[in-house]
Amino acid sequence: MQVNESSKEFKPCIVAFCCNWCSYAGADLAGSNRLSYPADVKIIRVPCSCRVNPLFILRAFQRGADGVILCGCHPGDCHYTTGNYYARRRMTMLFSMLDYLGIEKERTRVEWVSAAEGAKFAATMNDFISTVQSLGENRKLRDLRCKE
Amino acid sequence: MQGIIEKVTELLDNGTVDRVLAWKAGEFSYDRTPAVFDKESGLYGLVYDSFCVNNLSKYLIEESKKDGKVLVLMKPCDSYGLNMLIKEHRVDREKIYVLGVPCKCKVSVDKIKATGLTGILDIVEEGNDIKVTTVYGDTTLDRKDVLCDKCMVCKDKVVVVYDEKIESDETAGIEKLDRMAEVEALEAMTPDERFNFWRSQLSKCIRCNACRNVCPICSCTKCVFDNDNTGISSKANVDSFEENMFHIVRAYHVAGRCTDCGECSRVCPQNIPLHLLNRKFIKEMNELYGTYQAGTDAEAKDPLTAFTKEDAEPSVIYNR
Amino acid sequence: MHKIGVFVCWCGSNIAATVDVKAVAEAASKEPCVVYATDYQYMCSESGQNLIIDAIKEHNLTGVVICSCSPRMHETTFRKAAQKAGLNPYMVEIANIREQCSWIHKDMAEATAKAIVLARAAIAKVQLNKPLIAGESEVTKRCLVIGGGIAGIQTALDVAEAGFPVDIVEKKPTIGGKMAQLDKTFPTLDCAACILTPRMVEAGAHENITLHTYSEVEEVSGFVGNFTVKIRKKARKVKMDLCTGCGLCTEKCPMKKQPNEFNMGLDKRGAIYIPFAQAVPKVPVIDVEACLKFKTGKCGICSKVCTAGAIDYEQQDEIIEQKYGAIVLATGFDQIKPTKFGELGYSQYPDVVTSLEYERLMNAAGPTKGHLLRPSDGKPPKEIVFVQCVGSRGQSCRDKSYCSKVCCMYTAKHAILTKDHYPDTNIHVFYIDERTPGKNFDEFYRRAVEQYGVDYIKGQVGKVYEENGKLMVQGSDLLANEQITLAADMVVLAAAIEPDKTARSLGTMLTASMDTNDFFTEAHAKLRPVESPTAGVFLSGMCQGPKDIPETVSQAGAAAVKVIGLLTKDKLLGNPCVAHSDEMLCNGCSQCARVCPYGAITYVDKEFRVPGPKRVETRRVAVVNEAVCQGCGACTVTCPSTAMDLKGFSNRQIMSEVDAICK
Amino acid sequence: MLKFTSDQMSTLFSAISAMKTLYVPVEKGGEVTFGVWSETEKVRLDALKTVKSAKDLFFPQAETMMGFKMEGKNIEIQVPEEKMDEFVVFGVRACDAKSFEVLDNVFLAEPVDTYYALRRKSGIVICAACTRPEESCFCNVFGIDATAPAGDIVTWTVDGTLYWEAKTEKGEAFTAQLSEYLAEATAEEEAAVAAQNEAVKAIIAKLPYANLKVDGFTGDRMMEYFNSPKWAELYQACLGCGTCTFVCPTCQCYDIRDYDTGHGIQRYRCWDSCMYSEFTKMAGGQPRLTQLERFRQRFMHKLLYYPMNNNGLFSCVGCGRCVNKCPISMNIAKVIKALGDE
Repeated sequence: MQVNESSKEFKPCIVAFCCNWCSYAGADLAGSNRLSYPADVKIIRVPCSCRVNPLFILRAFQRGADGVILCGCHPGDCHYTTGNYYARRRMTMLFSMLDYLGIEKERTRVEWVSAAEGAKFAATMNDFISTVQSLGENRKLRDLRCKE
Repeated sequence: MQGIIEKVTELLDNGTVDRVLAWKAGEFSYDRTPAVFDKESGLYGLVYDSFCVNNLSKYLIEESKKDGKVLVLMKPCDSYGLNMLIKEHRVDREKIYVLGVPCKCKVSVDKIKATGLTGILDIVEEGNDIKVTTVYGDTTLDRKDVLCDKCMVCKDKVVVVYDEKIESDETAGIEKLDRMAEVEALEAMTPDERFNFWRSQLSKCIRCNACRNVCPICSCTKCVFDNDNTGISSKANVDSFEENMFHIVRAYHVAGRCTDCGECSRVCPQNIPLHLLNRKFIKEMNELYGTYQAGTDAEAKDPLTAFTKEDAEPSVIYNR
Repeated sequence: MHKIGVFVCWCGSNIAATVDVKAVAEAASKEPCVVYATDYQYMCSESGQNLIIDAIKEHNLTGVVICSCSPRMHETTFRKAAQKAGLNPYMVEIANIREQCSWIHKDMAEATAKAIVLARAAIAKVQLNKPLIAGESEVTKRCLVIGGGIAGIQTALDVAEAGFPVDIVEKKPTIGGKMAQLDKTFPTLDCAACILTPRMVEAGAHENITLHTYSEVEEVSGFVGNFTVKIRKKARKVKMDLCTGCGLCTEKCPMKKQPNEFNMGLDKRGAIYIPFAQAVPKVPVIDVEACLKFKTGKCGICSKVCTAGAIDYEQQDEIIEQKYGAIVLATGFDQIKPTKFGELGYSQYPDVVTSLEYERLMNAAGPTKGHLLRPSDGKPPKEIVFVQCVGSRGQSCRDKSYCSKVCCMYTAKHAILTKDHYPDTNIHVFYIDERTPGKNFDEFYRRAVEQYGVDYIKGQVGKVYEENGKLMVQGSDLLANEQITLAADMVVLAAAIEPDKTARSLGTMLTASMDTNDFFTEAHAKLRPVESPTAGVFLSGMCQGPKDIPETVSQAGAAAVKVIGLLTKDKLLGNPCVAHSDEMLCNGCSQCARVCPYGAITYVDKEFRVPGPKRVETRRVAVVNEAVCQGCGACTVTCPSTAMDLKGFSNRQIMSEVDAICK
Repeated sequence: MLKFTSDQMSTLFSAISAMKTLYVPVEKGGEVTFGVWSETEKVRLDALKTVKSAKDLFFPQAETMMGFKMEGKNIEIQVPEEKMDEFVVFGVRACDAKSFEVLDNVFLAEPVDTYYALRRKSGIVICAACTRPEESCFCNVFGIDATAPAGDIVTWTVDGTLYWEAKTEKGEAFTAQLSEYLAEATAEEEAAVAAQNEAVKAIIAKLPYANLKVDGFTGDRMMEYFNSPKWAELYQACLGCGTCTFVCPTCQCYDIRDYDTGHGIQRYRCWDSCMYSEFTKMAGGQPRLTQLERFRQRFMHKLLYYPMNNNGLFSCVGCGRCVNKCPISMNIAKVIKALGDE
């Protein structure tokens, strides 16, 4: 994918849903270790990745998010034993549908980040932001009424 | 047809059932309305022919709440929906007597009209011939050419839940089309082509809710789109986002539960190919989680309430 | 209309150096519903907390937002402060502007802007917060152990010793389980019965332990601390209280043609029998399928010879109901019958036996009184071939995918014991890998090879067939890279072990999750290995996965500690952030229960007023047991009508955060 | 009577669209709808009925009424401008043209609906006489002549030639602007138009619904119809969807809703359907609790309540869209027949 010159200035709006037990703690660890990633990412804490309803992701895009990422415990490590297994199927299906509708599939992502993986969290965010930056603004799946 | 009438009459007369849910002939030779018959009303108007296309299973939600037992004529493809309703406890199976009826594929009046015929006064079916009388003249069509789209990709001709069934060897004599061919064609497009395709289709949506209300799986006591407390309720597509939202969410809510009965596309006044959304989910789940046909039985866990530890990661989509 | 107070913490310079805290407070003060906003050096300090408490009181705040470090640090601190001021602790939200803002950003303008957005999201969320109160439930101080093998016995004894009453339910007529059938145990070669039977007696005699042998769990309801269990005590046809265990009836029984289960069917027992001499309770049971009295109405010899008058042909099954605070699953295992492995000839040749059958053939109390005699002609075998991994570690549908774990060691044990007693016997072992991790395990295996000269062949057996009265074992020797055929007198198959068949139905009753092999899953593979995800249900022994005796006993003890920890509590305080179903919206479709890992969701039929002539209709609706729900939220997404929502993380709350962030 | 001198309709359309926004029946995604004309659009003048009627142009499915801009604790009210450029809608059938009268009675009566009034004032309606009616048509039942629609301008197409006649002042004025494309038709041509009209009327007389009787729907019998046991049978299969309502040219119910944009509120109105369970829901609930009541409401309104308030004008124009589109093949024609039998 070619990185557009003007996209360097583009500040995407990125929502990250993080499960309380692993990924939110991983994000905290990234902070404790002063591992930086752009301020474009805003984290929403949820108890488990299986709490994330596709409605929330659509909602974020509707309101103008340019990318949405869901982070949870690694498969097998879910605090609630099975939550991320369900989340995995649900998100796979949602992403598949968005792609089918012709919406850039790279705007959505799932990553498993444990509480010990602060570095991975920061790296993941950096990588996701640059992917979204190269895609530019979300135009296909937003509600123009919400644009100021 | 005669066999059905006889069987229904017998079951009504011997008190096995109190009412009969079937189709009623209308004003034209092709309009068929689901209707309930009983001893008092008699079976006048009860019809079962190539135009009886409506899926009757959803009516059983309300019918099985009533006193007494209702007999339902159940086509093979509709019986999957009934199984789902049983599985999800939406009907009282004890109050339903399922009489399976054979189906040799249904004829679509829209397809007859699409050949250019209009002002139809009468349609007579003789073997493979569909003889159409119109105010502008008479024509004979080949039945195979005017079958409902959903029948061209028929799952099978087996009634999966029944108390009794009437068998027939008659078939439409057609070669079934690949059910996923249309989905594959879309998948083969570029994202922008797909986006434009779906925009051109979904922008037609008038939010009449026919797709939702006819769907045997969409049987929520109150739909999220009607419920002002959900924060996503709406009555019209004010922004194009809402056109996408409604259909994504609807397809998602029935994902793993949709039996692919094709009613959503059939009833859409704008002829939006809504079944292609549901079928995409079916195809994806079949490929990623193993072949699954919703409604084959009333027990199996559907793919979204099940998992295996080895499931594909969501990256299978965005790395494709 | 809410009155929200926003408190921005400097965290010394941790936040204040990168985030303009005054600007955050200023921006927050302009948000709808915010009536008070301030900043302070250390919000978590006592004076910081007092600042919050005073502001709540002074401004009658209905919601509080703290912009500070991670909620994982001080959420509890601030909730307690709010509670002190009379505000419900769940009316507090934290905006994480340290770990997720000041510490990762360098540019002050950028970090401040982000902090404001995070504050806005928290302000938006707190407006939708509802006061939550954690529910309390009583704990029934009694434990049920299902399964009376070494795992169940150990757990029961440990719990009983701590002073809590324990009931053991065992489906067989005696406790003891599989260990009672073993001859010696590896790697110490001490006699299984010698170490097990004293524990059985102890369990039978313990004042806090009640045995329900020849019994099965029929129904389970309730939840952690409050289970109600129905137990079916099957009719023994012998009165437990009168029987002295003299065994005369078993001797006199004329129907001595029944395969003896305890000896793996290698000898016979009567229709009335005591499974083995050390059985606890030592009370016989009548096998009504075999008993002449039950088949023809005649005989009745046992009744006649019983001086205690304990025989009761009229005895019926009895259902007892008991309440428990904790349930331990100790359902153990079975060895598969390798009948699907036709090539190994198990069904065809009597001298092809499983290792558990071999165990009985070696045992002094076994069918051959401890003399190793082969089943076909009762002659001592001179050439014995052992085949390992029969049905374990395979990929095909007849195989188990897992390693049965104990086979390597017990095969070495069999080889050593055989050589010890019959040094002139030649022993060959076909193996895939020798797995001997464990204290003194590898030494034990090496003894078999080095000291006893057991012939270990790396390779699998392809076929066993009979030729000239010998069992011909055809296999591959991978190290020599050749096909070999050995002539044997006996072949012993180390058949895979599998969970007991009753485990699945129990799992369903208890909503205890199981893996694809029907082993019970633990709540966390590393950190909660003896707990089921279903609160109040604990795992002991083989029912959780293959393990040897010491491991089983340690797990049994660990499970007991968990049980004791639960039973010592008088009340359980719940997590108030649990799922809740709106019955007006619920379709009763059962989708939510399918994904609940805790079995917290049940359904009730409820009458609702409806328009129309009938006026009322009965609908099936979901009910969440708040004491069981752990608040993961899996159900909320499965619910298409959004009837199911999660307190503290409701759909609207999360959406309001999304809205605030994407503004 | 005038006639269009070219056989290229695009000449006419480009001339009109050079002056004003022009809406014509175009095919979008396989269905015909009134859309803005451009060279690249696929014009479908042959289509008898668009899926949604021309009502959409005067009373759109959704339209913003006002806004509230919110910044922090401040709220600013935004009222839309009452200004609109003139537009032309070409190809309106007689039934749809008649529906404007039905809508006018509602929206232009005091208090005037300014949003609707503005669009009516700005729109020029050019009708197209029917040439090929179909079995679902029954406009004649309501006294509508499919060959003589009531628009600002009426057009007839005979043998590929478009004939043109202005019917209102607005129509006259607009016709004058197009004079270079129009010429006087000959007497022979006028006779050909008349002959085609007669032929079309003869076809309509043969259609299955041509003889529906609506004379019995009079106010004095309102309660009789209201209490008819037939409703229970008629409504039975109704799915409660809004298809009939949304394709209907005369349905005029709407809901006013607020949309939170994150920066404020957009207050908009959108079509609503009396068939919906949430219709006219108030704090105390819905006035019509069962589908039977909702179903009855729709037809009682079209056949009795509306005519009682509007000098006997029925609120149905016999376009037959509901006949074609109802998923369960229930429609007003069947209702008229069933109730009329009494």
